[in-house]
Formats: sequence, C-alpha cells, structure tokens
Amino acid sequence: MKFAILVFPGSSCDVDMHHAINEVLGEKADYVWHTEANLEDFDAVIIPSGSSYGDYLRPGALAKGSPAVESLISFVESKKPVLGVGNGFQILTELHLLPGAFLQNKELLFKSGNAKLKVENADSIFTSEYDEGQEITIPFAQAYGNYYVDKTTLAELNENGQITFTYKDENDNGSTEKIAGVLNEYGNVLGILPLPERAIEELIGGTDGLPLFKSILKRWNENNVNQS
Amino acid sequence: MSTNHEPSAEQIQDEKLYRQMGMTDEEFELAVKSMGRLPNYTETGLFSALWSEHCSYKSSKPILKKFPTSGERVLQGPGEGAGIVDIGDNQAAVFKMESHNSPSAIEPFIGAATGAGGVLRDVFSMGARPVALVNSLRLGDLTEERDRFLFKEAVAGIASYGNGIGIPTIAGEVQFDNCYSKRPLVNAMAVGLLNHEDIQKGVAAGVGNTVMYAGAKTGRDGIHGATMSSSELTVEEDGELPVMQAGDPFLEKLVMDACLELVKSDALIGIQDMGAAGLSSASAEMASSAGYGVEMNLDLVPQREEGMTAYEMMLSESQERMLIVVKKGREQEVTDLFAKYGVEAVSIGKVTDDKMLRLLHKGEVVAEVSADALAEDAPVYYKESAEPDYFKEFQAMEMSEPVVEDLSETLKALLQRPTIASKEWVYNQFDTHVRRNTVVAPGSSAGVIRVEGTNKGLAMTSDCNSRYVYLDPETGGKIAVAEAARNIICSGAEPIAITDCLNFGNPDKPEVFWQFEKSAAGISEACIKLNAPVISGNVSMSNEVNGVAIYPTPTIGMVGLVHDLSHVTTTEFKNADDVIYLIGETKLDFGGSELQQMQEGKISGQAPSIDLDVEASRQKELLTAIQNNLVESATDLSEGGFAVALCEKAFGANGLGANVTISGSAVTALFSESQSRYLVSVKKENAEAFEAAVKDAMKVGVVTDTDRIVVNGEDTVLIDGTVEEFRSAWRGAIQCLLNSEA
Amino acid sequence: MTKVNVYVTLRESVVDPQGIATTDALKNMGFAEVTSVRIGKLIELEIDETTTDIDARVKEMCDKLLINKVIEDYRYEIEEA
Amino acid sequence: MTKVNVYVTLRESVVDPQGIATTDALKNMGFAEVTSVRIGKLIELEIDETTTDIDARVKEMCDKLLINKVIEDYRYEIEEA
Ligand SMILES: Nc1ncnc2c1ncn2[C@@H]1O[C@H](COP(=O)(O)OP(=O)(O)O)[C@@H](O)[C@H]1O
Ligand SMILES: [Mg+2]
Repeated sequence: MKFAILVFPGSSCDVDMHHAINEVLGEKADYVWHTEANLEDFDAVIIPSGSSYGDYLRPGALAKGSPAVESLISFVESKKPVLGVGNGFQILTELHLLPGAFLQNKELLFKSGNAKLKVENADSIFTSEYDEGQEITIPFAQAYGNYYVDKTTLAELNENGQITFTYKDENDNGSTEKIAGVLNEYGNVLGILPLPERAIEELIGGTDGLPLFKSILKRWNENNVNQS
Repeated sequence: MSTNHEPSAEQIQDEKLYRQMGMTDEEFELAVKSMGRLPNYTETGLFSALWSEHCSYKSSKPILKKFPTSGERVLQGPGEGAGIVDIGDNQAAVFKMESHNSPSAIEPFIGAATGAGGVLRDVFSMGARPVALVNSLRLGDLTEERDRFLFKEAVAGIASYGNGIGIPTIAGEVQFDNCYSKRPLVNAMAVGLLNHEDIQKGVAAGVGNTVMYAGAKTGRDGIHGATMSSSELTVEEDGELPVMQAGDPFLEKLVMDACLELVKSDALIGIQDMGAAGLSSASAEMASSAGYGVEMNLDLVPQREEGMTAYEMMLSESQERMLIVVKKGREQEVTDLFAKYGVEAVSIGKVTDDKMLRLLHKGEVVAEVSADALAEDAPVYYKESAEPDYFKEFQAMEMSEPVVEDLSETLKALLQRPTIASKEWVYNQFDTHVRRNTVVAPGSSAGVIRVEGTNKGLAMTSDCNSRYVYLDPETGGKIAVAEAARNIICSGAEPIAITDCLNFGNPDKPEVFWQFEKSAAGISEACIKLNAPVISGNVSMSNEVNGVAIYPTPTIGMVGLVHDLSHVTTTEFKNADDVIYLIGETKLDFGGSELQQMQEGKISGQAPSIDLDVEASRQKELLTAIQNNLVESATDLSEGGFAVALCEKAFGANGLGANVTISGSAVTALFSESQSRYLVSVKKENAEAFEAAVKDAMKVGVVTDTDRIVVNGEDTVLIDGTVEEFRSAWRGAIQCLLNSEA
Repeated sequence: MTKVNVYVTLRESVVDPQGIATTDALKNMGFAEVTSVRIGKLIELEIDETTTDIDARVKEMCDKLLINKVIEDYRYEIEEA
Repeated sequence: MTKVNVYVTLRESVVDPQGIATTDALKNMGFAEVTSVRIGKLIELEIDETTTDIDARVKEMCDKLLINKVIEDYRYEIEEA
C-alpha cells in the first residue's frame, strides 16, 4: 500500500510517520512536499503533526495558502483514506474537511504526555483493529488541543458515529465531549489529536497506536482482494 | 564617510562616545593603534561588539585555557560553533550550551526562546542535525510576582521554540534561590548528530569565493546585544527600551533543513550563524579563522526596515540568519536550494586576500578593519583575584547536625521545596518525544535519545549546585561535573564530554574573579579524573542586580554514550522484593544543603567534600554493573539526600514502596548531602554478583508492593507513610507556588 | 498604502479561557471593577492603494483565511493613510 | 457596563513572524495587493460603569498586566454601552 506523507513547511513529525509506515507497518510511504502535491498515485494520504507554518494565525490555518490544498480536496473526494494527526487534524478542520475547530488548551499552556483514550467506534477504516470501548494510551503534544464543535454539529457527529476516540482521563484540553478523534461524514477522513505514530514501538511509547495503521492496511487489502 | 547624523571619528574620541558602547579608554586607544587612525562610528561599533566580553572572552580567556579540551574522542574542541565528539561507526555527537540571561531578564519569553534558537544554530552550522534540547534555569524562589512571571515565561519561551521547530527537550534542571531574584539564568543546550565527513567550520577561505547571507531579513533589533550581555542590569530601566530580537522557530526549521542539505554540497566552503554581534562577528571570525579577508556590500543585505545604517546592519542581532561562503560560480545553486525551503539566500560579498573586513554601503567604503584585530586581538585581561572573607569564615565553621523534630514532616517539606519538587509543570510543556527517538524523557537522572538507525544512545543532563560553588568554588566545581557524570552513569551511559555555561557576577570584583578561577580549576580536575573533556561552552559575566552577584553558577552540560540501549536504566523501582542498596559513605554534610537553607533561610559552612578518585572508581564499578544488567534502577543522591532519593524511586513506580533500615544518626542518614552516593535496586538473584562488582554497596532494604515508604532506625520506625502522601506534596508544589498570590 | 484593521473576536458561544484567566488575574491585582475580559485579535493589513473594491477583497481574505467562522466573528475598518 | 477596547500591537522594530507568514499565505492565495500584515491583540474589557476615572484605571491595567512594554504598544477606546 502506498502512503503519501503530505509535508507542509514547519511540519516536524513527518519523520515519525515515515518510520511508522515504512519500518513498522512495512508498507511504502513517500514524503510529498506541499508544492509538488500530486496525490493521485497514492492509496492513502497522511498529514503529519508538527507546527506547520509555525502554527501562526491559527494552527493549521496557513496551510490554506498551499498549492497542495486542491489535490488534497480531490483526494478526499475520491473516497480514499486521509489521516490527519495533531496539527494534521487542525489543518483538516481549517480546510473544512472535518467539522469543528481548535482553541487553546484550557490551561493555556502547551502540554505533552500520555493520554488514555477510549475507542468509541471500531467500525471505521481507521479503527477496525481496535475493539469498541477499548482503552488505549497514546502520546500527545499540543498547545491548541481544545476541540470545539457547536451543539448541532455535535448531535450529528453522535448520530453518525463520527466520534472515534474520546479522552478517558483529564488530558482532554477542554475538548467538547472529550473528543479526541472524529471522522468526516463519509468516513474516509480521520482527524486524531494525540499521536498514534509515537506509540508503535515497545521501547518508545508502547504499541497502542499500531492497530490504527493496521486498520487502514486491512481495509485496503480487503478492497483489493474484492476487486481482483 | 557616512551620510547619516553619526558622530565623526574625532567626536567619538573627544567626547569619549565609545564609552556608551561599552569600550574603555584603554580599549579605544588599542583600537586606534591597531588601525593606525581614528575609527569611524561603524568601525568603533565593530570593535565594541567584537571586543565585548560576550564575544571576546577577554576576562575569561586565561582561565578557560586551563580546561582539558582533548581526548581520544574529541574531533573539535572549543572555538567553533559547537564541539564534536566521536561516538564510533563514523558518527559524532555535536553539542554546546549557551546563556541567554540578560535578554531573559528583560523579556523572558523572547530571551529564552532565542536562547534555544541560537544554540540550535550553533549545532546545525557544524553540519549536525540537532536531536535534542536541554535547558538549565535558575530563578528566585517564587515568592515574588516578578520571579513567578520570569519562570513561567522562560519555560514557555523555551517550549515555543523547541516545540515549534520540532526538536525534543529531553532533560534539564531548575533551581530556585533568591540570589537569582529578577536576574534569572537561562542556559540552553543543543545536541546534534553527524557523520564525520559532514563536519563544517566557520571559515571564509579562497580568494574570490562568495559570501552569502541566508535567512531572516535584518532589522534594528537587538543592536548591541553582545555588549548588553556583558554588563550589569539596573533594575529600573528608564528611558528607551532596547528592541528585543524576537525568534521565529518556523523560519529556523526551514533554515535548518536547508543548511543540512547544503552541508552535503561541495559548493560549501564555510558556514556560521549570526549570533551575538550578528554580521560583525560572523564575518570577522570567519575571515580571521581562515586567514583571509571579507568584503561585503551592505546594500545587498536583506533589510526588514528602511534606512538602516551600516552600523545598525552590522550590529543587529536579528535571529535566524546564517553567513555562508560558497565556491565562486555556485551561488545560484545555493540560492535555489534555499528557495526550495522558502528561505532567502543572496550574495553579499566576497573573500579577499588582504585580511581586512571591508564594508561598502551606498557606493562608499564605510569600514575597513583588520579581521584579526577584531576577532583575535581583543585585549586579554588578567583580572585580580582575591579570596573573599566569607570563605575563610565558612571554612572555619564547625558543622553540627541540624535539629529536626518531625522527620516525616521535614521530609515532606523538603519534597515541596521547588528545587526538589517535581518539574512536571515544566517539562509537560515541552514536546519530549517528537522525531521518535526519545528513550528516556525528563523525569529520570538523564534524558536518553536513540542514535537513529543504531542500538546506541546518547544520554544528557545539566547540573550545578551553585550553593556548594558559593561556599567553596573549587569543591563546588568538582561536584557539578561529578553530579552530571553520576546522572549519566545512572542512565547506563559512559560520560564522553561536557559543555558548560559559566554564569558569574562582575569579574572586576576580585572576589567574583576568585570564584571563577577556583571553580574552573575544580571543573578541570574533575573533567580529567572522570575522562570528560570540555568541548564547548560559554561565559556569562556580570549577572548582578544592584551590585549583588548571583551565586557562582558554572552549569555543566554532559553527554554520555549508551553503548547498547539494553543498558538504559531509570530512577524508579521496577519489581517488589528487589534489594535496595546504598552506595557510598554518609557523613555530616549540611553546608549548602537544602535542609540548611530551609531551616535557616541562608547557607553557611563547608560544602560537602568530594574525593575524585573514589568518585571515579565508584562510577566505573556502577556503570559496569549496569552494563552487565545487574541493576534494575539507579539514582544518585543529591539535594535532600537519602530520604528524597528513596521517595523519588517510589514515585514513578506504580504501586511499589520501600522498607529500609538505616544506621547512625537519623537526621544525617536521611538528609545529609554527602557526595558520590547512589541508591539502586537489584534483583535478588543478582545480589551476590552486584555486591562483588560494587564494593561500597550496603544493603539497606527491599522494594515492597505495599505502596508505603518505611524507614526504620536502629530501634524505632523513623518514617512511615503512603507513597501517595509524599508524592502529592512533591508533585503539586510548583503549581501551588505559582498559584499563590504575592 | 491603505490600512485596514480587522478585529477578530471569539464567537459569544465559545468559552474564552484566556479571557477568564485574565479577568481573574486583574481581580486579584485589585481591579475589582472588571467584570469580563475577552481576548481577540487585531490584524493590521496594508493594502496597495490602487486596489479597487477594497471591501470585497477584505471580506474575501477574512472568509478564506483570516477568520475561522466556526469560532470567530469579525469586523473591520478602513483607515486612510 | 462600560466597554473598553484595548488594541495591542507589536512595537515597530519587533519582528512579527506571524504577520510575515500570513502575508505570504495571502499572496499565495491570490491577494497580491496585501503588502504587510501585522498581528496584534484586541482586549475587550467590561468595566463596572460606576468606576470613576476609567482612563487611569485602564492605563494601570495595561501597565501592570495587559501589555508587555518591552515588545508591545497599545491604545484604547472607551465605548458607551
Ligand atoms: N527545565 C527542565 N527541562 C527539562 N527537564 C527538566 C527540567 N528541569 C528538570 N527536568 C527533569 O526533571 C528531572 C529531575 O531533575 P533534577 O531534580 O535536576 O534531577 P537530578 O537531581 O537527577 O539532577 C530530570 O529528569 C530532569 O531532566
Ligand atoms: Mg540535579
């Protein structure tokens, strides 16, 4: 399976993601610099974390000025999977490819650590290798991790099962309903604020993030088997 | 020469205007002599900046010369942007520590942020990819609002830069004492990795080669930062505020990535960051160290503001700028390379053979000074040194054991002292794991980062107990190095080299200079004994407020090599029933201790003594035991002594506690700060082998699964409480102090 | 050069933790008369004065980039230079 | 309730990386007419209307907490509610 890691200026977790896909998942990931974003040949797109554009104006906002936006939008429309983690999630909300927006953490400080998450929906492209209700530990590192959606949208998210992960512990940064990860309506775009690519090795951060990547691969394999 | 309303050369001399730039009469005379004529305004500015203490080390040089700087691993000692040590397999570790004390006292967020940014540039300008950041902070004890503000903002500033550029902060220290009130120390250290063939230097060589400028545009910010850093602060600064040089981690990330690509190109001759004294020092130093000259046309310098003078451009300390020398004819390639990252890189001059720094502006030569005169020939001062009276007094004092009524309550009070309390509030603001190689994050003895693609690691720490250094600079200097080494050893690494940041008061005071000289001697001796040469460093003088000097604070940043990641060891207990050992002898050492400060509100007496031979052999034994997988957990004993270390080992270990028995006087056994001691836990089945390997180890108890900390005396229970009651005191203390109102 | 000031505020329904913290801090410092603080942004734009239909352009900039409507409101003022 | 708007801007010589990056983004999006963006703060205060000498009080708040004089300038406006 071929992954594109869409790199914006300032993204720093691109290497983490590259390692996760190539070394740990054993699939192929290429860095795609935002100015040369031709995404058509890829099977999935990942927008990594790290402060793209310095998190200036609003985290994720300045990516809107990038030439990559158009091809990203068509990729989403093609219904292939798109994963945004951390800052990648913020970019997806700024582009309105995912609902909601991000505010400063309620403690007003950058915060890093390990978050305990609950898997709310184990049926999606991104979560089938988890069990519903499973508790996992995933590292996080954010200053604007306070996810906001209004009441109407929240009701829709709940109704459509778009909420995939919630915080189990106090590290929710103030997020609405403790949301840590959401899908778009169709289900092919996932944003998750904590960083699953930092939990793929026993030595560093544990392995609770691995099933997320395996889920993507599994669905892809299924589809390809069906097609052939 | 200059069309602006700048004073003439004669005016500068007659009205002694050079004094405002921080030059003495003698120094100005020297400059005139070296030029053979009166320097104009721009030229005077060049001299004042390059001959400032910050750039020239004019007061500290004679002392720094005595540091041991060579060793079988050293590839680059002091003198370049950062030092380099071999770590095998054609790889090397590159590191450096920098002070940003003065800017941080004025604007702590920006000061701390640009401190981290500057030291990162020092590392990547050597051709190394930065892999970790470390910081060392000293603040007042948080009872005053200003100190709380300085603390919060300095931490946020470091966080903003490190997190923004995406380099993990994996270790550091914060100590609190009112000698730093309103005069914080902010020292930042960066560690990088490179392959031997990628080593770069700051040289402007090869006549006709092109001098290029890359990065942020130059503004009027930070003009005279170098001279400011070399003088005392007056508390109430009226009049014009200096313009702070704000940092831009986003731009630095792009500059860094571009430079690391450039390093692979054979077009590159030399590269250096524009740090203190900006374009002046970068150009003069690069020319001087290569034995060439540099001519620059300042009209070509990218400028952020209109109407900048030559003086302003040369002395600006705008951040995120690099000076690069490339082979003639390859300029476009370099411009294109930077453009890919969205960074501006333009040609601004050329290398010449006349050893002069020549500046053109608006069609005129506005400065022409010998590069060597600026970079090499700064005056060197052999400052007067005098043993202060306090030292004699303290040395003569008899040490008596402090009186402690309630051992448990005293332990809790110690755990709440901000210097001892958990620093989670600090390091939770740092991205500690970005770029996926952090094996040990802050919270243990040292941070450990995996060396990409290998099974090796680098351990790093920064340490300095300045109370000991104040009481006895030589001993305190030794202890700073030894403590750093203990932290490295406890993590399973072999110390390989140090960097330092020597923070002192005004060196014109003989007592301050004596502290400097003595502590440097102590550091040297310890570095030799512990086989950790000094490969880079920084001096920050005149850290005083209202004429009172801070405690002498020679911060040591040490890096160790983990030969195999399976050696990595951390502080916390691992399994119930493991045997707990105390290594080393406990004596009556309360001079400068946390208990003394807490009880008396001041320190006095003799610093703990240290025997470097014992220190060295014990380190070797313990490291070997760790490398032979005989040790489950290890920590050194520092502030607060045995009792605090025992607690810390239980705090991180889910549900485990300890039951130990100590002998001798309880207060000394629990709280003395005797040196060269460790607490370790060992599996029962390894106990015998461990005892054979580490000769000064005494079995003191066992790890329990009872969630209690129990310390027994010879015939009574001295301390018995739940881990949680001690932990909550320790964990919440800093947040609690920050919430308190003045 | 035409100067445009864009004033960005958090939408009323959105909690402003920074504003709350600032209110508390002011109160603690003795400014009991402060009942509420909200913190927004002031974006100062300099626009080529030959631009026609500045209003439309500024609105477009706000909609497309400067403002996130999910959480923010704005107004602007055009200053003559 | 009296409303006071405090406008906080970066001092002129202080570099504003946010503003620079935002200018670039606007340009990339086709807003070529934008020559400069600087980003400051808008602080909206609500103050008990019985307060006497509002001016002095606002200035004091700015000096003591709201403004960082080393890098920022400010002005304010008192609105009647
Ligand atoms: N400013 C800081 N930045 C990062 N880590 C820090 C900082 N201050 C303290 N720490 C971490 O907290 C832990 C405890 O620090 P300290 O008490 O100084 O340890 P030690 O006594 O072993 O030297 C260490 O892991 C240290 O790296
Ligand atoms: Mg220490």
